[in-house]
Amino acid sequence: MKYITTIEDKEYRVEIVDEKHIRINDQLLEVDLVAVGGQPVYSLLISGKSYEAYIYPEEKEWQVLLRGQQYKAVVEDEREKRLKTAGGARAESGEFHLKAPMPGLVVSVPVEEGQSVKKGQVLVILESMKMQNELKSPRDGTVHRIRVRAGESVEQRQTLLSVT
Amino acid sequence: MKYITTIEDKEYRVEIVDEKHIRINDQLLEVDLVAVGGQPVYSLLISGKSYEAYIYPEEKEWQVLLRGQQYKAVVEDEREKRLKTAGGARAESGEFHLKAPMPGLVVSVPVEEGQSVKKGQVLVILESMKMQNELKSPRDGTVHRIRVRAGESVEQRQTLLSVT
Amino acid sequence: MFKKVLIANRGEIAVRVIRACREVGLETVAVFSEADRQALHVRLADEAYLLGPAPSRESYLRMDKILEIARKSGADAIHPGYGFLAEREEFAAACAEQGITFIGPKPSSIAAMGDKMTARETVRKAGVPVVPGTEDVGNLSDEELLAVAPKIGFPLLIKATAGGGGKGMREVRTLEEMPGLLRAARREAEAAFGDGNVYLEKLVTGARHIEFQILADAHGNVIHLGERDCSIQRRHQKLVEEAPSPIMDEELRRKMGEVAVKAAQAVDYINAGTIEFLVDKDRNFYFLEMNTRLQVEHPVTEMVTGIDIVKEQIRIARGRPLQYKQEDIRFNGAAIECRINAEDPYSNFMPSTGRIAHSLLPTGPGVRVDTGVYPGFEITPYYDPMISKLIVWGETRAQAILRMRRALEEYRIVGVRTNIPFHQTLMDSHRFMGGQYDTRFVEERFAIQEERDPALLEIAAALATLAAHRQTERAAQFVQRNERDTSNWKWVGRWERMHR
Amino acid sequence: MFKKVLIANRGEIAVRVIRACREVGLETVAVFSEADRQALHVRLADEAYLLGPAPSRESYLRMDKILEIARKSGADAIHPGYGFLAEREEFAAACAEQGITFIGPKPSSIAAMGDKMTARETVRKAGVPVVPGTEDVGNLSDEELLAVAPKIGFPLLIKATAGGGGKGMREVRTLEEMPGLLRAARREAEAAFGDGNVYLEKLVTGARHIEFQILADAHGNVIHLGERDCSIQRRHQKLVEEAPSPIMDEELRRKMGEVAVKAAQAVDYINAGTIEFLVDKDRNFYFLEMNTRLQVEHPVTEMVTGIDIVKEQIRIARGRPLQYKQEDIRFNGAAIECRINAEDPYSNFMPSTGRIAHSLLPTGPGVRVDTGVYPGFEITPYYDPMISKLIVWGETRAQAILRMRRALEEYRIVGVRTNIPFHQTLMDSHRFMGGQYDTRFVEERFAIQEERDPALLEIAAALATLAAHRQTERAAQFVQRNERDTSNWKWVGRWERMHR
Repeated sequence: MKYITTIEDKEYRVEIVDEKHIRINDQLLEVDLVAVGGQPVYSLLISGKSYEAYIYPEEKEWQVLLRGQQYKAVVEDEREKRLKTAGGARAESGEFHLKAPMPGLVVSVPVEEGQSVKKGQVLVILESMKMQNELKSPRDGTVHRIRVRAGESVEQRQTLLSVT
Repeated sequence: MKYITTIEDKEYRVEIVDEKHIRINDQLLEVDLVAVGGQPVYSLLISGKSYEAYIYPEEKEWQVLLRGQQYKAVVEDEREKRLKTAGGARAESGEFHLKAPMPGLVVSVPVEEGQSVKKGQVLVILESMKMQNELKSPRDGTVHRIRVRAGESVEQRQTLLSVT
Repeated sequence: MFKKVLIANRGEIAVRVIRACREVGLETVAVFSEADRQALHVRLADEAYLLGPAPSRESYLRMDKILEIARKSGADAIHPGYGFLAEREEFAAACAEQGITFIGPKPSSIAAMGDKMTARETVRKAGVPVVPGTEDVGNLSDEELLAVAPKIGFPLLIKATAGGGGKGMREVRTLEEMPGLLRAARREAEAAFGDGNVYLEKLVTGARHIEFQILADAHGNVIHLGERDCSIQRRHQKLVEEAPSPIMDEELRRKMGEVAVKAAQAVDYINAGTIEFLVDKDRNFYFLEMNTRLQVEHPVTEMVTGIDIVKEQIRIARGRPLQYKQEDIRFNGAAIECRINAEDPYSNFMPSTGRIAHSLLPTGPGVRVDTGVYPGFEITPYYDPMISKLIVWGETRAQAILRMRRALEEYRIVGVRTNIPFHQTLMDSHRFMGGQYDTRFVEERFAIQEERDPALLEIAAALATLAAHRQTERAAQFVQRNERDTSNWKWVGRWERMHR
Repeated sequence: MFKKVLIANRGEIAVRVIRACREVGLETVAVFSEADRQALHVRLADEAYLLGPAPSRESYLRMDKILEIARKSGADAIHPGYGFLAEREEFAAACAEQGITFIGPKPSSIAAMGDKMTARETVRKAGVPVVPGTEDVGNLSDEELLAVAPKIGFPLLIKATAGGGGKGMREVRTLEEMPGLLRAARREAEAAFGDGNVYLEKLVTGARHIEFQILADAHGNVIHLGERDCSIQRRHQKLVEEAPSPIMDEELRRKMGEVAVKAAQAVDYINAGTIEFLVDKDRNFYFLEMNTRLQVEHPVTEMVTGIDIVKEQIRIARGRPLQYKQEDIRFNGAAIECRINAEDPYSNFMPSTGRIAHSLLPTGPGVRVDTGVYPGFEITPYYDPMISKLIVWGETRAQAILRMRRALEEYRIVGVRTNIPFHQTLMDSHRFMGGQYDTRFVEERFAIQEERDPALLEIAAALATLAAHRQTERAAQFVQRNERDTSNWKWVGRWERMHR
């Protein structure tokens, strides 16, 4: 099985050769992956080196927590990926829904509908765990459909507003 | 629901009154039982006192590990129990199968088939975890069908011999 | 002499207090909110009672309910921990009225130190140096403050009289920007404390935050257990504390210690408390405030002195004289504490909630973890994001740093994001290793390691691919194998998960 | 100077050594058997390599494989831990031949102390008191032993020359029973060590087992770190160790310490080692044997001296001089270690195997846990039943005992039986509290608490009934709800459980 795995804009060609071997970018490596104590925590021995990681899928990505650092990986079947690329590049735009990363109280919404925003601009201030947290825009765009008001309590993953 | 629960030859009448109340031997108590973190470890608040126990069924008994001590409880529906008692006392005899409590190596079998044994007499010596462990007869009886020999490796729960 | 202690708190500090009570033979009563039924302090206490819904003001801040539970359970003492009701004069007073021992200072001492302006004045009169600022007791109007500001000199700080946690605090660089900042500070203080009064203090730049641990008994004995350096802060929240301070010497410790004792005596202090100072580049020190309670970072002092501060609090509350004199206190080696918070250091330290799926505590020589969580426990958004304190001791400061690195590397917490990577980067930073930092260090001169090690990137790619591959392979096999996993406890466990 | 250390061991001691290596900046290589793929030492090391099948002689005792892995991984030092290859002269020699630093003594020192008769003679000549017994080197026949026995006096002990762990050991009360016991001892020694030679020692009754920790560098410096009292034993296995010994005073410590140093010097000792003594009721002491390796119970010495013994082993192996002189060594407070074994104290200490379903480590002030297991880990029957060491420190012995009680109460291990109830009963026993015990105490004068508290019996009844009731209620509801629990990780976790 051959995959193309993308982490932080870097592509890796990863081939699962058999139970105990993979090939990354043409280099053959011995691997041994086990789930520790039945948890989603994996112990990986790769050519003798020992690593431990928490791996779980989240939406279209795989989240990998390795040595304290969080990595997001997109794993695609090589054939599928080739077909998709042939069919045209993925649209980078589309609507972005800002969701509450945790339950909390909306302190303020310092933007208005129709307003242009820059990447990194604060869209919502949410209070949780006795802290005020700034939720920022992941890209340039226009604010669309604000669904919450200051003073309102929100649930985790509740959509707060959209950016198009 | 009313139960008769027997621990170490002591009988307790336990009535489950509702979600938050039980009656033990006519005393009404407030209870709150939760499984901790989805484990078979239970936190019990009983009239304010906090207890923690590991509870799991094993054959016909419930095993309760509470404050470092192990208790074996037989829980019977009150009605069933009454019917059974009416039908005559349970037979105390019958065949006892000595099973290996852990995997190990049989060091010796100091008894012979047909031999009379006393309660507490050593039937098999099993080596495991670098220790020699004496497996004893739980009651008086006669040794029957020895199924293992010195030098043999046995699996956990494998029957070693019987006492009738 | 009390026999049963109610702990009016939650989390790691409730567990810490339960431990001390148990070691001196006292029974313990926990209180908990609906969100904390499975919390560790409930599991470990002898008794536990529900306070109310998750929000603090409906549970851990309900004095009336807490006192009612004390009565009902027969608790004859209350330990407030830190936060919540620990510095509420009226709570200490209400305990006394009901004949319950409050394990802490007298209500009058709490009050005297609770109002920051009053505290400044009180200790100043006792000869304790304070940061230059508005010198009189009494609340000043904006005009008065604007008039006095140039005398103090810029930059300066606007601080809330009822203060704490950086709320209602503003830095002022020029007179021109001051009116707007005054309004903002008053508004924030009003919202946070119901009191919009503010005062001014000179901004001491390049300063270190150094505090002294005090023990004072009911017989007039007051001693200090040396200092803690708490300059590693972010948004006025302490993140790392260490003892001794890298800048300390015997002479300065003696001087500051004496002043700290004097400050405590000025409010007739009893029990454990902390005098916070700013120390400037020229080693001048200024009283900042007194915390009239047990401090989060008390373990670093315990590690270097060998004294169990919570047990001492209990002794003092029982009316016993201190068992140490100042000359008995010896400092041995170095200790560092990292506060482990459920927050994402890569997303502006956003709090993180969720169930802890797996964790592995660092242990071994010289390592202590104080925590209130465990695998399977759910971190909720209602309380402080601190989930544990990792404390290490070493023969020297260098050994302590190396040990902290080792412990941080071992520590696994899975299910919520934590600030462990922040601490790892800090322990590797040359300025921290050199002991050269001030209270602005984290915000101004420190960046968390963002650069990725290419070798680890490749490992992460391999891991994600292997996991994805397994999932694909298993998806088809899953249905028919579902039946196998029905041994009883797993089944019950699963049922619990479903019905929570 | 070596840079990468292979740890030729498993379990808690492998983890302990990894920690020390990491704190001094050394890379670590773990080795593991097929039963230990998920063991903690594999998880924590930088590299890990498979040795072979589960049985020790096919894995952890395979010198050839271990040396091959050292070569392959570039490890330039080997730490043997304790047990397995730690006291195999030929292993230390093989390391040296391959240019790998053996973190331990010279092969000749191991050999000299490995043969118990030779050891006796060597130290006796150096002026170290030994238990009266057969005095000459050389193996004696049964007739010779029977002839010399009355001169030594009864009761006496038959001991195996190759000895260890109580194997080939017999107590003799009269000359008449001696021939039969000699045969039995020789048979057992032959089976255990491939060497049926035995010698005689006077049986010292009412004795304590007290040992001295030695550190010796390659430059001729030898110091001791004080004593440990290890008299709490069962079947010659240590269960509890403490420092200082309750019977020790400055004078006796000085005398025994000097003799211990002399014994180490007699075999030209380098690295950490332990001299074991018997101390009789009249405080006479006798050399018993020397353990030429790190000891299981080394942490109690670490807790009272502040010295990290494993780091010192590494320093010594690197050729550095000791950083302490004898007069630098200070003893602070008291430390106790309980060995937590997977065995059932209610069933004659039968070993217990199985998966650890849940565990909660005691933490907080003064508590250290050294362990190689974690929740989800499977305890197999192949190795030693010790799963962790619980070590506490207190300002006084009384405080340490109280803290140990607290820690034992907090410690949860679910899935295997442990000897925690044994330790709890011991900590509550008046003789232990009074420090009045000898090596026979556990076997002769101690019984584990068997009596049930009626209140707890009723709680257990309530718990069993509630659990049974829930199971009955749920059985009917289960099938249709099965589908809900399909969030992805649970699903993967479940799959893993099914396919293990």
